[in-house]
Amino acid sequence: SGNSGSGSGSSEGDTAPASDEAEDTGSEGDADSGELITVGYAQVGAESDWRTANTESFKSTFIEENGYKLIFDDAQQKQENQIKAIRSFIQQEVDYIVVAPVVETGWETVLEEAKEAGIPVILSDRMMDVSDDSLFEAWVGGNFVKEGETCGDWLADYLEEQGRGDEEINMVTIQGTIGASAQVGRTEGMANKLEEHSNWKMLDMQSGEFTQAKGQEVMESFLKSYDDIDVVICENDNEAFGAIDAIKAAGKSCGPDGDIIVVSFDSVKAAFESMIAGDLNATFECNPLHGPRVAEIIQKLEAGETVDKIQYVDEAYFDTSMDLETILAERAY
Amino acid sequence: MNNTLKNITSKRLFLPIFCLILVLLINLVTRPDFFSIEIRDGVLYGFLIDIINRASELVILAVGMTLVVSASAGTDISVGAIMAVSAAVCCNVLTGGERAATEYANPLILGFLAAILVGTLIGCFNGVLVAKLNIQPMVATLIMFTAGRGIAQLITDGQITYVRVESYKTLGSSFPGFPVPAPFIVSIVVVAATVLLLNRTALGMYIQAVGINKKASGLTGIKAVLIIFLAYAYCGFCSGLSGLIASSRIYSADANNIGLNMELDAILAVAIGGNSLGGGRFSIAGSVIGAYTIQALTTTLYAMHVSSDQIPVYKAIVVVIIVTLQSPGFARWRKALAQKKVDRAEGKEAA
Amino acid sequence: MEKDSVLEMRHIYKTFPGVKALQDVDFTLAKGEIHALMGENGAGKSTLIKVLTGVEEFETGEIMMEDSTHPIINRSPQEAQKHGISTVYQEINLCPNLTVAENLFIGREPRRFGMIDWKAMNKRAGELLADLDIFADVTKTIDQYSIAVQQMIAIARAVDMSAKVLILDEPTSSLDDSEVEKLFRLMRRLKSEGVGIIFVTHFLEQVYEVCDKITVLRNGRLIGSYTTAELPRVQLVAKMMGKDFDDLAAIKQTDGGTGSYRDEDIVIKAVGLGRKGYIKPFDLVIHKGEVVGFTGLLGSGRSETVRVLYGAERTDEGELFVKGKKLAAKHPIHSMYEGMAYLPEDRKNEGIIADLSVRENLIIALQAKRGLFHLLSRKQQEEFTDKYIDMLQIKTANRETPIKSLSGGNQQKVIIGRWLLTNPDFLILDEPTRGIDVGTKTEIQKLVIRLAKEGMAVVFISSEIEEMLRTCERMVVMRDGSKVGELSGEEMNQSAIMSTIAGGQ
Amino acid sequence: MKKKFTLNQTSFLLLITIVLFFVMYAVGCVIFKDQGFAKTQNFLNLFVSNAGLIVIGIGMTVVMITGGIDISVGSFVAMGCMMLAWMMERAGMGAVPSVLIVLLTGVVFGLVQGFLVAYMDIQPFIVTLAGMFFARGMTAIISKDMISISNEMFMGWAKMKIYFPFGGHVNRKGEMIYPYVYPTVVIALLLLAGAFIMLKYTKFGRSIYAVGGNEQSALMMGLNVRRVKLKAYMLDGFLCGVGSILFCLNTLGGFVEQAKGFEMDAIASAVIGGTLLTGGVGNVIGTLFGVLIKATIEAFITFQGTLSSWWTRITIAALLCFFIVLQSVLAMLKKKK
Ligand SMILES: Nc1ncnc2c1ncn2[C@@H]1O[C@H](COP(=O)(O)OP(=O)(O)OP(=O)(O)O)[C@@H](O)[C@H]1O
Ligand SMILES: Nc1ncnc2c1ncn2[C@@H]1O[C@H](COP(=O)(O)OP(=O)(O)OP(=O)(O)O)[C@@H](O)[C@H]1O
Ligand SMILES: [Mg+2]
Ligand SMILES: [Mg+2]
Repeated sequence: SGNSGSGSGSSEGDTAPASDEAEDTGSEGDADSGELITVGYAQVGAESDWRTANTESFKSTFIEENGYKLIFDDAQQKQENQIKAIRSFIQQEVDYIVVAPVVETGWETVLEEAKEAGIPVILSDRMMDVSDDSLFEAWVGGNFVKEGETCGDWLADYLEEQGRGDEEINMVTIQGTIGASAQVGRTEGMANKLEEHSNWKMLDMQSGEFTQAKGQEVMESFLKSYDDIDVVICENDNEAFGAIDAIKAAGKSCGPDGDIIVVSFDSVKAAFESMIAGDLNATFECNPLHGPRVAEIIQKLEAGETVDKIQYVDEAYFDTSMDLETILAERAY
Repeated sequence: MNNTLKNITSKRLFLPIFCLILVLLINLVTRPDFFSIEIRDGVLYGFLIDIINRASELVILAVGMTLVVSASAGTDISVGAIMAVSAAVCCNVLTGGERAATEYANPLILGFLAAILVGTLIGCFNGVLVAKLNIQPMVATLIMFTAGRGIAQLITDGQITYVRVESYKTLGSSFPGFPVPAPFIVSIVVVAATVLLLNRTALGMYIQAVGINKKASGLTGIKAVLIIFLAYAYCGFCSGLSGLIASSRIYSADANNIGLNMELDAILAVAIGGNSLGGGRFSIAGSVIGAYTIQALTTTLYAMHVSSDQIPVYKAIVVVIIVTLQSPGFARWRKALAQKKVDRAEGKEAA
Repeated sequence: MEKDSVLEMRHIYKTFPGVKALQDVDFTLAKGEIHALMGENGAGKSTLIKVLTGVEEFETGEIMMEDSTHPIINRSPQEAQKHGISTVYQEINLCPNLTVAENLFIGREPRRFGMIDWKAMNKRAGELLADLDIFADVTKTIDQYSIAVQQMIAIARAVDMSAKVLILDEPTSSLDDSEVEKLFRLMRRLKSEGVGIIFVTHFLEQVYEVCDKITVLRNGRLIGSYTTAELPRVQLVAKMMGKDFDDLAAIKQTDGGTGSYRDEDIVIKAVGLGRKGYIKPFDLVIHKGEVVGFTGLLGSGRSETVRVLYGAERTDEGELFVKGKKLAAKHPIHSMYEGMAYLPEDRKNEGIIADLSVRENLIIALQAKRGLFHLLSRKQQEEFTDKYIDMLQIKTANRETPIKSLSGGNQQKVIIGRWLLTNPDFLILDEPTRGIDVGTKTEIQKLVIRLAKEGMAVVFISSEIEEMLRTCERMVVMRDGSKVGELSGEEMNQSAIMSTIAGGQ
Repeated sequence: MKKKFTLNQTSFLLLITIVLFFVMYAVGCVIFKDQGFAKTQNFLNLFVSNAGLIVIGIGMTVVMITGGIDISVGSFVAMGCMMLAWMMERAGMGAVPSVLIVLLTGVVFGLVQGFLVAYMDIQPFIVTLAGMFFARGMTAIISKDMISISNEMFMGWAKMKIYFPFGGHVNRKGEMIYPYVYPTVVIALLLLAGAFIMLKYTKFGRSIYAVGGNEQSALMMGLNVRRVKLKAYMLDGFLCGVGSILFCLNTLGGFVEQAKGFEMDAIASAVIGGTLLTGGVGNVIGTLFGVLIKATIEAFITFQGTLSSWWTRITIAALLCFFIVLQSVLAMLKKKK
């Protein structure tokens, strides 16, 4: 029951946390407790390492020391749960609602309910497809199409470097879960680049559902169907790990020194390890650290300033030519 | 006498085998090399090998599921979640709580034992709910279905845990110097051991008796509660084991995806094998054939380049055809048709 | 069709895998006639009824009804009902989850404004049952009543359908005399209204009491149709069995050595044993070699009492000693270890394990007693099975036939065999002869007496008092869940029993 | 003899469920008293967010009473939503014809499933599992991409609020807000009442119970068992159609992954409400409370607001477990007496 987490504004709730902060939060904290900004955060779930890092970034940003009280809700990948959560936030009269929508569709009515209650809404990760832009204040997220394009550009440079710029290049794509915005965006970005290179040929695309096991299964099937695959594009890192296993099992090799070029998206830590092991060529980042950006927006709104509607987070890429050990040591996820 | 028995069993399995062959034959049309098998890197390689390899987890699950279905006339929908938990436990033991490790923190065998133990324990939990508290199987196992992946994530801290040690991959690939995939060998061992256990002890008869008539078997001295409990515990054990194989394949524990939707395929395998989901009489061989049929279908569809989100449609159609072919309704219809033919022939003769 | 007949079946053939159940059977039922269908267990009586009512399909033959010009085929019981045939099947067919009233009226519920009128339905159900002197709460679900009550309700349902043909397949198998009397009154009334009734039973007295005609089947073949008055009993039995048989005189209780039992011979001793709300505490002693009967009215708690003895039902008071050792059975297996065996009265729900084979059904109790890891070898199993199939004359295609496809009587024999196989010291038989033909019935009675002679203690329950008088040395009389008396020796006769049952009232 | 008032096992189970729900809700009101758990609107939200589930739960209850099960409902909802979205957005059809087509599809879907179950004697679980695969795959075939609905009439229905004249409170902007529900709630409750009457007072309704209680007996008593089953699945299909429309009015779009696992919610609700998977026993009122109990458990989790994703799952399961075990233990105690 009413323990430190949920007991809003209860005085014990604030004295309970670590004693080393007791002196500096002691007086302020109590005063602050009335002014803590309550943020209701409706997260998709914990379906991947990326998502877990994403959640963690919010949880570590919206802490009481920073003047926030976070009400976290996990939707278990279900949109209806998220709608329920937003309705619940409205009843709890939070100050801000942050949503990482499961899908883009279907937010119209519930956002209007929030608007009626006078609660500003901020989006993270995915966009919402609503007719009226004023239903939310801002959006923070990555640009999947751009990630796909970056991948295409990197590939062009890399092939050029290897002197295969004009060769016929056969590719296959192990797609993400069909319909997921990461899948849609990355496929689209790559397709844009494909048009620019007439010597690139996309042999096949099949969904690996963002998992290692499925990625492996799909790659096994590709390898049996096509003898001369040059590039495998995996729409997330996990699929790449599976694909690499399948390639090895078929008696081929991959990575910078191998027969087949493997690239992937997301840049989780395991991808670095795979690159260090010489299996993966490159990985394109999808930055999950949205928390601080959202906090920034909230601070601006609190101060009455206007904010940009669309805010992309910074995203990089990593390949085997970099000092991966050092980068890996510094990475948060 | 023994011969007649053999006749009956072979008849019982005739349809499932027929369906499996039918599914395989589809490939002959589209892909003549489907049946070719070669040796690469000392391991067998080919579509058929893929099927028997990939179906292994499903085969093991189907064995456990068959017993549960038979004894309790219900299904265990938590098997997929148990797989995730067992994988998580194993990897966590082996990495010593780290998210990735390149050498074992604990002996390999300890990880395996812990995983199988946890699987069995969850099975026991389900067993207590169903057998002792009389909760309907699907609902009782719904609890672990819901909690399982949560527990797995709790163990792995919400992240994928990697065990990057070559020997860990053995179970999911092949035993050194052995051309047959390791998962296949494990699954065959499980099937054989189960069949032996059921036939060398009275367990097989007890399970069926309890599934057919719990009251009557209780009065003849069978401890129905214990038997049902054991069936669930065994199913948990099987799930734990297949969790290990699945984890070894990807040398990691992916709480979200290991064993995802496997419970449905396992139940389907049991049914396609000609077993009734209403409990009672069962055939392990049928379920095993069912499992291979499902994997053959999936592999076939992949090989035919059907997009993965549309695969379910074809799967549904094939499943309906298979179960219709085996259904009493279809048999009735066929009989009526044959009768009509006879009548017509007789009518002609008379004329 | 002959005039006056409501139903004619001609040249009916029906084969089950391995069994020619009906071969060229003819049957004619006249208006206002009660027609007995007789035959040994497995003769094909129920099958004939099932093909008539569309539960099973027949291969060839025709069925004619009174008002149809061409042959009819019933594809389902529903169609049979439409043709005016209403049936009580051998195995009771009621829906356990529905109330008594609904079971009586399902498919033809009284309605008001298109909606079921529950009030009217309950009222009519109450009247219907009162008419038959059945006292049951019509708003309770049917599973709360004993087999006998259920059987009466099934009869009430069929009778109320005002059909042209009423079929009763062994309706009296678990009824006692007074219920049977009620049923006969009813049958006579319907007969006078012109209803044709097919009546299947193994009780010869009943046949001679109400039936006008008798058709005899043997091994799926028609032996003949006779007018009751012209067919003496002995001949009827001979026709059924295909050989001469002296049906009743065969047994007589020989040495009724009441009181001659020694204390060391006590097998069962119950002290204040009871179950709150069901069975009031009672004391009981049963000796080695003794056959004790339990008698009482419908629902008097006979079955309940023996279940308590066996440990099938938890007891909450009193103590039970088996061979001097205190037994608090948590599960029937504990009683079995002490040498008990129990044949339940509800064959369908508590006896047979429907999909298992005859072999498995026979050996399962012995197997359970031996334990999980001591599986009887296949050879032993088959030997035992063959022995009992032979000994009890069980009619089955082979040992691997699922028990559910045996005829009712033969199923019962398998269950009896199951318990004999465990070689018990104390055998409880609750209505063991239910649905068993005359020939075998006497065999079973003889068997019981022989077993007792060999030192087994037996409890025997039957709704047929004569049968009990023939087999038992002592009778325990029950009323409303309490033991109200014990009779033995000279005092054990019909009228004494009746007056004890009636008690103070 | 004095007639005692005794509850039979089934109504006892229903009573337990209802009482437990109110106890649970009251507990929520006490624990989260500062956060507005006790607001009227919060209670109404249980209905608002679950109107579709209630309707589909009714259909599930009906087929479960016949001794069947329908695990295709989640996928069917996805297909229904996708069809609505596709017809209105891509094919430019009106809201009314689109809705009618979805209803018709539901009935046909039920007809096919019912035919396979009733006339081909295939096990319901397998038939509807195939139905589940089929509907999910069809959703992907209609459109791999998500489609957002913007049809004016449909949006009008979705946004139409029915306000209560009392129980309002002042929001942060100082406006008075009265509690409201959407028409979806009204439709769901009307269907619930209809189903209740149908099950209790019509011949068809009682036949459903008879078939589930003992199929063989029902047949021998002269019921047309096959037809009853077929009709039950058709009714279920129709309710799935309605359910998916109500669902769509809440989520306003279609995508492949929609309503995943919804069948488990429906089955769990029915079972918590006292319906037996073995057939013959069940009540739609129970199912309503089953839905409400599940919704309340979820509300607890949301109000609690500090659980991590995995703890959310574990907590939901633990509460579910607690509830189911309590129910079963109470029922067993009652039986012993
Ligand atoms: N469904 C079935 N499958 C196979 N054999 C069957 C089936 N039903 C009945 N039989 C066989 O048909 C024969 C006739 O059975 P039936 O039930 O008609 O006997 P009955 O005369 O009614 O006997 P009883 O007096 O024991 O009831 C028996 O040998 C029985 O084993
Ligand atoms: N006619 C009846 N009216 C009400 N309850 C009855 C009736 N018959 C049986 N019962 C119920 O059955 C219980 C005892 O049944 P039991 O089966 O032990 O009786 P029985 O003497 O074996 O009678 P039966 O001839 O029905 O086998 C009673 O406690 C009662 O609840
Ligand atoms: Mg018979
Ligand atoms: Mg009795």
